[in-house]
Amino acid sequence: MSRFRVSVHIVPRKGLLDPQGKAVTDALHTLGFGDVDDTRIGRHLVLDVKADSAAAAEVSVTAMCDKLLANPVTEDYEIVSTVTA
Amino acid sequence: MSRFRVSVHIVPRKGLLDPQGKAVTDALHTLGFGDVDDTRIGRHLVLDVKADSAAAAEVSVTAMCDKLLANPVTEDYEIVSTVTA
Amino acid sequence: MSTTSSGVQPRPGDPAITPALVAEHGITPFEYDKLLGLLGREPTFTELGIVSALWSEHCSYKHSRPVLKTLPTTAPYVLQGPGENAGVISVGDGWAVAFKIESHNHPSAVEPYQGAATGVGGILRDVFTMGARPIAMLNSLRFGSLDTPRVRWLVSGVVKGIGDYGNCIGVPTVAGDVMFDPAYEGNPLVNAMCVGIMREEELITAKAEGVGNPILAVGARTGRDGIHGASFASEDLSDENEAKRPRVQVGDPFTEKLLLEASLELIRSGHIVAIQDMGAAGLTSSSAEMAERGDVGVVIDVTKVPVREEGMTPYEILLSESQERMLVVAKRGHEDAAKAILRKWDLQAEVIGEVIAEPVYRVVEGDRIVAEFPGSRLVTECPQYHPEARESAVIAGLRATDPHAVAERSEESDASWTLCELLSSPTIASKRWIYRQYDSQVRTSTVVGPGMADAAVVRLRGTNKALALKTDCNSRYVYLDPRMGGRIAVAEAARNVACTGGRPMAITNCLNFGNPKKPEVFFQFREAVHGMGDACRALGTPVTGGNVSLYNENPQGAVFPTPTIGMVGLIDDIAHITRSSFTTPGDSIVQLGSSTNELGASEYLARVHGVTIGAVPVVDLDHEKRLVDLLLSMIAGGHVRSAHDLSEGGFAVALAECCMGDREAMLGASVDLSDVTLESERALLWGEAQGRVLVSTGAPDAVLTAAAAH
Amino acid sequence: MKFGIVTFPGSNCDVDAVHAITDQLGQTAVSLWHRDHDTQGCDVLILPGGFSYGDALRAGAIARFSPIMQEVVAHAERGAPVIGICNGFQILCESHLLPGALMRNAGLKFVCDWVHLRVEGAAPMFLNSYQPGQVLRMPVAHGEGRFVADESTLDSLEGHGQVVFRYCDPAGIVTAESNPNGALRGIAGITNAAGNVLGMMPHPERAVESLLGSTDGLPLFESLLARVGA
Ligand SMILES: Nc1ncnc2c1ncn2[C@@H]1O[C@H](COP(=O)(O)OP(=O)(O)O)[C@@H](O)[C@H]1O
Ligand SMILES: [Mg+2]
Repeated sequence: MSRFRVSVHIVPRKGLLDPQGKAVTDALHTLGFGDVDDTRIGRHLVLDVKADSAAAAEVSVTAMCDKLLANPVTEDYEIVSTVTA
Repeated sequence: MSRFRVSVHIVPRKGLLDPQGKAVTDALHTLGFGDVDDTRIGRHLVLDVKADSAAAAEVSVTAMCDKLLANPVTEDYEIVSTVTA
Repeated sequence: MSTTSSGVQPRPGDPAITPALVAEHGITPFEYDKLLGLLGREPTFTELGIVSALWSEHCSYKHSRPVLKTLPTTAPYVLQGPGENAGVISVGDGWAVAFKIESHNHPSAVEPYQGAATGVGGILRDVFTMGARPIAMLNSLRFGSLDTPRVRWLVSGVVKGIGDYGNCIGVPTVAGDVMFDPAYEGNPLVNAMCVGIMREEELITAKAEGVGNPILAVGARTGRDGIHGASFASEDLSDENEAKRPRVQVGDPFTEKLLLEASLELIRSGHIVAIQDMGAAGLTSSSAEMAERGDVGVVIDVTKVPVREEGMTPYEILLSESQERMLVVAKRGHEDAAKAILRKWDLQAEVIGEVIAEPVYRVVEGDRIVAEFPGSRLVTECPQYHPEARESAVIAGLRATDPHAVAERSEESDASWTLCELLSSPTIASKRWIYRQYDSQVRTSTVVGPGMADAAVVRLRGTNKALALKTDCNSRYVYLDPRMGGRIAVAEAARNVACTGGRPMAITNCLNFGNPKKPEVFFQFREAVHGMGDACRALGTPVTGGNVSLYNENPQGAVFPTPTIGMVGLIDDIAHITRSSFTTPGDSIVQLGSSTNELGASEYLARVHGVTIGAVPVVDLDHEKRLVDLLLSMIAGGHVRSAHDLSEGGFAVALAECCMGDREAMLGASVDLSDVTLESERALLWGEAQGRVLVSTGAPDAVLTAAAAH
Repeated sequence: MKFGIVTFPGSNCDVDAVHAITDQLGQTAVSLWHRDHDTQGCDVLILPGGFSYGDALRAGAIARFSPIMQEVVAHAERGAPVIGICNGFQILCESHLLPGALMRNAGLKFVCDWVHLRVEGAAPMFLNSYQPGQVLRMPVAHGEGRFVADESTLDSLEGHGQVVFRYCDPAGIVTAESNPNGALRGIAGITNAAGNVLGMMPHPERAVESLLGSTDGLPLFESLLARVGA
């Protein structure tokens, strides 16, 4: 088994209110960054996982996202990279 | 001006206690994902910015990070991608 | 904006009205016929959406209203009874208290964090739209067994949701109650209560008035979230609901805090005539109800409503349940002054409609009329049902089962084993792990916070008075005997309030039941409400409002019938505030009220023997009234150092709680029960006979004399 | 003496601070609006608790940029007293008037409870009316109260007597169990090097009336009266 580092993005689902993103956008405007149209604030997770292959590591992380890491009702997730650790 | 989507990672500075990452690792173990060695949790921000070029968008987002988005005492940030939106 | 009727036109692209579409909207063929009669034509898609929301159980009370009408609602000090956003009572010196309880059971079952948070947000808005400043929150929670991971996930999400919302907005969460039982496995109950204060003259109602007055949408933008939440809360929870997830709404307590401050400032400013939360069924129900109360017409232009997403249809805008929004009727010519107040709080306000003389409820999209109903008949002529009621033979059988026939377990020969077993029951054990996550002290008026007494005590700044507040309901009693259980729920809440030195004044209630179309469920509903009414009349505590949540069931069955009582009591002098734990070594311990052989429906049977059986303890309402009076007179006389009512776990558990309640100063107790002769020692220790209170006193003779006189 | 209490959008302990100053201390308190620049001649500025901007991003991160903060900085630079309580402490750290940062509680949960604090350090402006080593009882109510800073900053804070309150048990002993949030070295409150800017997570304004369970917060404000001269 090798060790893989899997990187995941979890973001608030489109269409749902993102109060934090809204507050930050407003603050950026006040600070003079008027060119920001939208800010979405999600989480970035880096997991170190033992697995037989990169593909197996991703299967495992997908299951973790479905079960625990992401809220299926309010969030979308995406595995963005998998590298050997 | 075009519209760019800039993606930023903001992660807790190494060496600081990350209780949330530890709690998630423990919870994954309880759920049967014993092969997870470590979890680090940061923020993932997606900003939609109007700018003349991708480079200009990144300059602008860097300024936002320095000023507001990241706390230099506890966090590091990195712009991970910039695409036209 | 078009204010005259030129005929309703369906929008291009609207689906055709078919029987299947009507059914999908939860409208029965009988109801559809009624609608056709009301309109004199086929409804548009938009109108179908509106009707499905307004005629949902949640908005229309179509199964419950006739029974609710039997509750007592008046007292000289009631300023506002049921029918408004919240009930209001006078507490003297020109001060009034607004309060209400509401459920968010269905949303919390699907997404516990947001479900509970938005429940708190909604009930807060109900109180501050009356003109009152919220000063306290309570929560009443019911979950399945804590042994399953799913329930633990629900509990932690719900508690965090309640905490994050209340903590952020800065209203202390001061009391509540929690019960765990497998009956709630698939259907948790999340009831939140809010209490606010105002000067009597600041009371404002949600009545649209004054032809030509502008109607404003205030606060958050309208998005696609929670569309049809109201009809969602009117169906059984099934796996299909998993697919309905996008209906979930997201709470934003920060915006709510701004909305709270801005609304109170608006109300005091004199620029507005009415204000109402856009709660369940959003813009639709808020505007229709305001028009109905004011007996006027309204016209709303959906193109003027600030939206969060592009391309929203009138249907979506009208039915969205985006949170933190208000509907305001301003005085004509004052809209800019009103907007200025909102801008100060970084809030948006747009004129979206107008009060009109013509008695119609009209929705336009620019020049096109997309919905129009004659007058307020949509609200007043909603269907009403008188379902069949029949007691379940199974439950009657459980009630008839003799609890004394349940054999003792061998471990029970050591009563301290049984005591530990009961004290470690999650329903009885300290809820500190929950309420430590709630800011119970913000506003610096919480004299008695969670865990310190039978009810919370919040002082009324600027007076010598305080409020005593508690939610309660032992639903196991209601399940086994709904009439008796309904009575006990009120009596226990009153006892809890009186133990702190408060005179029970009035209640709000949240009726959490299963599917009313099942005769067994409707029987529970009717009997429990009648039981509540009996107790309210006997104790002089009118009902000033409440909320009904039906369809709390899944294929495995319905929840225990749970009529949660939210009681408000008044303490005339803060010097009389009394806590539940023993304070002084050497004090005498006196039990007011008598122990009996009753053992049925007890936590002991449930926890130690895993059964819910037997006759529910009999509550003598006349005795309860005298007990309340006795407590208040003894407390006012300065004879009582602590008072705690006997409830789940009976005498032995109550005694242990009195010893351990103050974590920083625990005491012991020694009691001699040899004079008490009961057939059943189990009933003596663990039975839940009603009308009992443990007091500690330095003047036992005075207490005994006073007790004999009552 | 005149106290100015700043209201940011989302502040919710501002009113409590006003009551503490006026009703219990008998001094003058005025509300200062975050968008204003006028501190109305106040002697002491208080940044109250609450959830300014809903704690978006990090507690205090956005409030730090409110217009009034320029005046707070100027006030501090003049050597005049500034107190940040709870969210106010977070704002002071974010604006670099105080070192370090306040992170999510180690237990990951919001904590509302009574804690004990040991008085130490050398900040007479705020501590004059306490005894060194005195043990206080005060409420905490926060979700992001874990004070962190790098080792050298912590050493320097301690070396210069800038650590003024530490979580302890009722006997005054600093233990892990008595620390509600995992703050490094049990730190509950610090001052700046000049000793005129105080930040603390516990709520002294909630501990000014025996009716509510403690009066241990009163001497903090009384120290200011004695010092600045009412
Ligand atoms: N969900 C909750 N939120 C806040 N306080 C709670 C909650 N549940 C219980 N409490 C508090 O814990 C204490 C014990 O509650 P409970 O067991 O219902 O009391 P009793 O049995 O005396 O009626 C009370 O002070 C109550 O307000
Ligand atoms: Mg109880």
